[in-house]
Amino acid sequence: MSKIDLSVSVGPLKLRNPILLASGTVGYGNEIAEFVDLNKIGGIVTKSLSLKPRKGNSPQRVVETPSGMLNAIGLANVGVEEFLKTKIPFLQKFDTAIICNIAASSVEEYVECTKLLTTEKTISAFEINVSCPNVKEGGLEFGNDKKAVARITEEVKKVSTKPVFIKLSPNVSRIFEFALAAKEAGADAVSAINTLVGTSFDINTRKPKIKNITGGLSGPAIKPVALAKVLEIKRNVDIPIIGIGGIFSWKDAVEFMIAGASAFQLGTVNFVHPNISETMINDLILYCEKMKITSIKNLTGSYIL
Amino acid sequence: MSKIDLSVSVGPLKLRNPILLASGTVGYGNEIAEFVDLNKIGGIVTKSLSLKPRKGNSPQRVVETPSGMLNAIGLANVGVEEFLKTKIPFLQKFDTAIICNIAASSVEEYVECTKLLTTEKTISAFEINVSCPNVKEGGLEFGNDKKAVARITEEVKKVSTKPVFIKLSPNVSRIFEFALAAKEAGADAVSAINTLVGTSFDINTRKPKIKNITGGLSGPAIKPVALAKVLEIKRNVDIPIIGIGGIFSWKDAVEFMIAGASAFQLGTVNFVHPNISETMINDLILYCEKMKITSIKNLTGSYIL
Amino acid sequence: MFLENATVDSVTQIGTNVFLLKLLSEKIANQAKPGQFVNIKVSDTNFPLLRRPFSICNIENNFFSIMFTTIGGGTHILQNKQRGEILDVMGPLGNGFSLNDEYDKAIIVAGGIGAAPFPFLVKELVKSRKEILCFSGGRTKNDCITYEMQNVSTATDDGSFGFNGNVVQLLTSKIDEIKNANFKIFGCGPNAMLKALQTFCVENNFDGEISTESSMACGFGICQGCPVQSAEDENKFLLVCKDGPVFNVKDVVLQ
Amino acid sequence: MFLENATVDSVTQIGTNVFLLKLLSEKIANQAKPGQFVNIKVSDTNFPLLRRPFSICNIENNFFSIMFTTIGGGTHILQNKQRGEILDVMGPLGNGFSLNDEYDKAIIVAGGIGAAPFPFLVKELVKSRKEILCFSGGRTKNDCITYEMQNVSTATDDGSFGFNGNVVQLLTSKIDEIKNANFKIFGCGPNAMLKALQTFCVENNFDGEISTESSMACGFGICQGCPVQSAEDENKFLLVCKDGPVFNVKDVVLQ
Ligand SMILES: Cc1cc2nc3c(=O)[nH]c(=O)nc-3n(C[C@H](O)[C@H](O)[C@H](O)COP(=O)(O)OP(=O)(O)OC[C@H]3O[C@@H](n4cnc5c(N)ncnc54)[C@H](O)[C@@H]3O)c2cc1C
Ligand SMILES: Cc1cc2nc3c(=O)[nH]c(=O)nc-3n(C[C@H](O)[C@H](O)[C@H](O)COP(=O)(O)OP(=O)(O)OC[C@H]3O[C@@H](n4cnc5c(N)ncnc54)[C@H](O)[C@@H]3O)c2cc1C
Ligand SMILES: Cc1cc2nc3c(=O)[nH]c(=O)nc-3n(C[C@H](O)[C@H](O)[C@H](O)COP(=O)(O)O)c2cc1C
Ligand SMILES: Cc1cc2nc3c(=O)[nH]c(=O)nc-3n(C[C@H](O)[C@H](O)[C@H](O)COP(=O)(O)O)c2cc1C
Ligand code: FES
Ligand code: FES
Repeated sequence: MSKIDLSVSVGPLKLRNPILLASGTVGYGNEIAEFVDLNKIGGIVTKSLSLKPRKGNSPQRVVETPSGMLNAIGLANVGVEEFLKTKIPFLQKFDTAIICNIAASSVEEYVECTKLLTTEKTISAFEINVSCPNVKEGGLEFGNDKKAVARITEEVKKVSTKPVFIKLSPNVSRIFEFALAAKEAGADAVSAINTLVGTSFDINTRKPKIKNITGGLSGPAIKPVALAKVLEIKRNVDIPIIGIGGIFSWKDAVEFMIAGASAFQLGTVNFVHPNISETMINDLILYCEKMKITSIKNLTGSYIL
Repeated sequence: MSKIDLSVSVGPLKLRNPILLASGTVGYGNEIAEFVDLNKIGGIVTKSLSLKPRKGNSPQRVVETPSGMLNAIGLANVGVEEFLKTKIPFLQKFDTAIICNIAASSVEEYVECTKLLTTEKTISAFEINVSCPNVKEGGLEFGNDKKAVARITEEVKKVSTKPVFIKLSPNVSRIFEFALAAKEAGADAVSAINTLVGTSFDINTRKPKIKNITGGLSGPAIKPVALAKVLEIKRNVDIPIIGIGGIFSWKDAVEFMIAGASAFQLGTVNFVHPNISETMINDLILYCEKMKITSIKNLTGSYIL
Repeated sequence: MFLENATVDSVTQIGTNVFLLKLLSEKIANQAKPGQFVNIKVSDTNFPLLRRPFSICNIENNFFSIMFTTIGGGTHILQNKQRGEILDVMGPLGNGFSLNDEYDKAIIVAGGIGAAPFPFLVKELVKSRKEILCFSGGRTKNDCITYEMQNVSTATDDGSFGFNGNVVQLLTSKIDEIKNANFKIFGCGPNAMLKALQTFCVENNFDGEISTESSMACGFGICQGCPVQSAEDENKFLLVCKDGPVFNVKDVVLQ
Repeated sequence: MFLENATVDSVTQIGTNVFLLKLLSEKIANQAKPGQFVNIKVSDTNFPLLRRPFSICNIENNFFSIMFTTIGGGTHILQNKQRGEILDVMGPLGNGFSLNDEYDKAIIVAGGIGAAPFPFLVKELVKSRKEILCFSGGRTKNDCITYEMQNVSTATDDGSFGFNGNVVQLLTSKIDEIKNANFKIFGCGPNAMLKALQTFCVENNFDGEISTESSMACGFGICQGCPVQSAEDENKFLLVCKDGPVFNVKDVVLQ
């Protein structure tokens, strides 16, 4: 039993440790649970839920790029009702934070989803996805409109009985302005970042490799951009940050905390190393010991510029 | 002697082939000329020039990232006067397009530089860098302000006797709006993209690896983003595009032309494979033959969505 | 489903651009069923970033093998693996072929490298005393793989080896001899071939299973990257990695 | 300056985490001067993306060698290179030490892997009949490299090998024996050591050259990524890759 305290809080939400699994990269937890003891990590963020089930985009949905990948899943999900009926019973079994990610195409839909979910005690917090690049209506557009982000935050906060995190789009000029808008509208934290818009072509067919034409870029390739966005928010807005983007090792995770993240999410890496969220716990402890940090909280925003 | 016509035009500027060397990645041509016969490629874009010489940022200026690198050179350059005196004589010797890249911190400075340079007949065109992420005053700020971009374009066009290309920042929500602003202000083409803002931390010192704190991300990592930006411009604005971002092989270059680029620039790859701009010529010919394309012009924007 | 550090036993070339990679993993070898696949991290760097999926070609004691053709960066690295190297392998994944339904005769139809899962299937079918008839096709003789199959008839587009035409045409031409037996068809190969085979089965109302392919990010159901249209519910995609890769010809709509 | 496909002759371990990589390249071997470096693409994938710079350790006929310690991904790959493999090498790069000025005695000061360029320098100095005195330091005995040097005195921070202290302190303690000779100092090692050596030279007004390091992107002057402050003009940076890596102690301001 180590003397290092790995517990952190993201606004009002207390976590066993800063390790979270990112939305859309672990479904609703059942498959990843075969590789990771969810009781050992900080928590899991569900695939984005919409009011009604979504079929998602036609294939091809994913393609590898240099040190990254593009995806255009199109928010395929079972919908709020089915989630409560068939996914919650599984998640209930774990003593870990269950963060419910919501993606909608209208303010009303965000509110509806929140109302239906907020009564479920298994859910620890909401992450509002205002930034999915792969759905025509809404999604990215919201993410590019400060007023819309403020409005969604405000309305969701009104009906939510749990902490509300706003997941920001990186595809903007000044992300801190969106973090500020979210904060002023009452958000408890922001998650940064979602994927960068990207594409790739088959030079023989001259068609985009992704059926949706563009997709979201994730993985190590985007880590420097994600770190810069987290740092930009940290230096300009006083709000807890959940760092996301290209984390493939405990070292990457530490960089995000140094840049200002209170917790972090693992995304694409789950596809390649599904057990890393659990194996990195010990590495974080060793790092803290080496750096003589007794509580990992103290890493957050500990950059020396 | 192949029957494939590799010549292209970027607005009024005719090029032997679409292969250009990107600003800041080949200095003023003398070093790279030891590896490449500049008379065989389309042309070369100079390091950004400012009115007065610039010392640039203190080290560390560069760091490698997954499939990419960050740089914060800080527009170190010899200044317009020295360029005309000591660099032009070398460039004069070549029968290739010399595109002069200008970076300034005020509209007046852009105009001043253009005036001084436009009388030099060795120069074929100007590329206006409104998007360098690594200089405090100006640079990126211009790149994020449509009106400023329009104004710079307009004023530079007034005094320029050569084609003017505007080099756009990718660190914006909708790059096509900037392309449109440039077009309406009289730009002959846009260059897309410059680097993405990024950073990286040393987890032992907790300091940014780049002295400037943030740097510009380049290399294969950003290729999907750059391609999406080029496609976005092509689909929304009727203006010639020079595609830039992560091109490391002739295949990458072809993707950019398919996405809408009339020509393309090689940047980071020159550091690793300094002769690739020349060696890819034959690969492009072979590709055209295979695809039964007699003139490479026809590739531009030939995507099938 | 395991995450294993599998030791490379051998890489053997068995055809022009056809390789067998034999790996040691007691867990995977003992749990594997014909038609399942493994997902391999071919290097410990970011290149390639994602795992690469390969059908389990056969098992032997605590070893399993994959059969592959080199088409890009990942397979190129695999081709050059040395004995003793350790590979990070996830598997066995997916559902596999149904071995025990009521049929006496198994008709195996392979297109090119689609032959990969069949050595294992053949071995199991022999155990359960099924009669086996194999059809293997390819563009040319070089693409036509018969490795560890039984009673194989071959088809090549250029007629360089066996029947002149594609493998489904070959099967069609032979069907009268088979028709009246109680049989089941197993197919694996390029999408175009699977579609032809599917049409052939559906039109004649033959029972059949096909092993499908899709680009994948995870291989075990968490990314939603590998959808295939469900035949019974147009509002539903099935996942190749989890609901498949083997589907009944009636269950999916191939593009 | 050439772009060469150099063939790996051998990788030899000559110390705890000290390796010699011997490569065949007639052009590079014949043009190289002591103090110059090569820039190596250690893999043909994007990992690592950039070349890795290494001092030329020595040359022999058409071969040249580098001496390196493994610290990260790139050097790890180099350490595992096999005889016969082809490496994409750019070089020789940079300026090198000045061999022919007016001095009888060469004082060579190496810190850790900073010993890398000196076997080649020693060989050339011997040819031009200079007297040679070497000082090599490291944290412990393991970090203290004397490979192919002459008249070596060693210093270790923990006193495990030779003088107990750093190599510049050792040099200082010996300086009276050297002072009255007509000598020149050549230094290479970690930045802290080079600064100490520089101060020592400047204060005593000794002539000296140091081989510096900087992070680099290109290695031949096109990226401006490797600046070092010029001593004579505060508005000027020099480039380690092009104006250096070897500088007169009076010419640069080390950070
Ligand atoms: C369930 C399943 C089983 C497979 N079994 C075999 C097998 O037994 N033998 C064999 O040779 N090949 C098999 N494949 C195809 C094999 O996965 C690809 O050939 C391989 O991934 C190519 O990787 P690469 O890096 O060499 O090629 P690249 O073209 O560089 O790969 C680029 C990307 O495209 C993906 N990709 C390329 N071709 C395919 C393909 N045909 N199907 C799915 N994704 C692809 C890769 O996974 C990678 O993500 C199977 C594919 C799937 C989905
Ligand atoms: C002119 C010059 C000569 C050199 N000569 C030698 C030599 O003879 N023997 C030797 O062992 N090392 C030498 N080095 C240092 C050597 O280049 C680095 O150790 C090597 O690049 C590390 O690469 P990596 O991928 O293993 O380490 P990583 O830490 O993974 O490299 C990450 C990045 O940091 C850069 N980097 C890391 N350490 C250094 C360093 N000390 N100097 C400059 N860049 C660095 C790398 O080039 C790479 O871009 C020299 C450096 C320079 C600039
Ligand atoms: C296949 C895939 C699906 C994703 N789906 C969602 C989603 O439904 N909702 C969401 O907010 N983010 C989604 N994301 C974004 C991730 O949560 C994360 O923000 C992004 O991938 C960057 O992190 P990474 O580089 O670690 O993957 C998805 C990412 C991937 C790769
Ligand atoms: C070291 C370095 C210096 C650069 N300097 C400039 C510059 O001075 N002016 C400019 O417009 N772009 C500059 N760029 C951006 C490149 O011209 C190019 O837009 C960018 O690197 C993306 O292309 P790439 O991925 O092929 O490198 C620089 C890039 C690098 C890597
Ligand atoms: S590949 Fe990820 S769900 Fe099938
Ligand atoms: S490393 Fe590029 S200029 Fe020195």
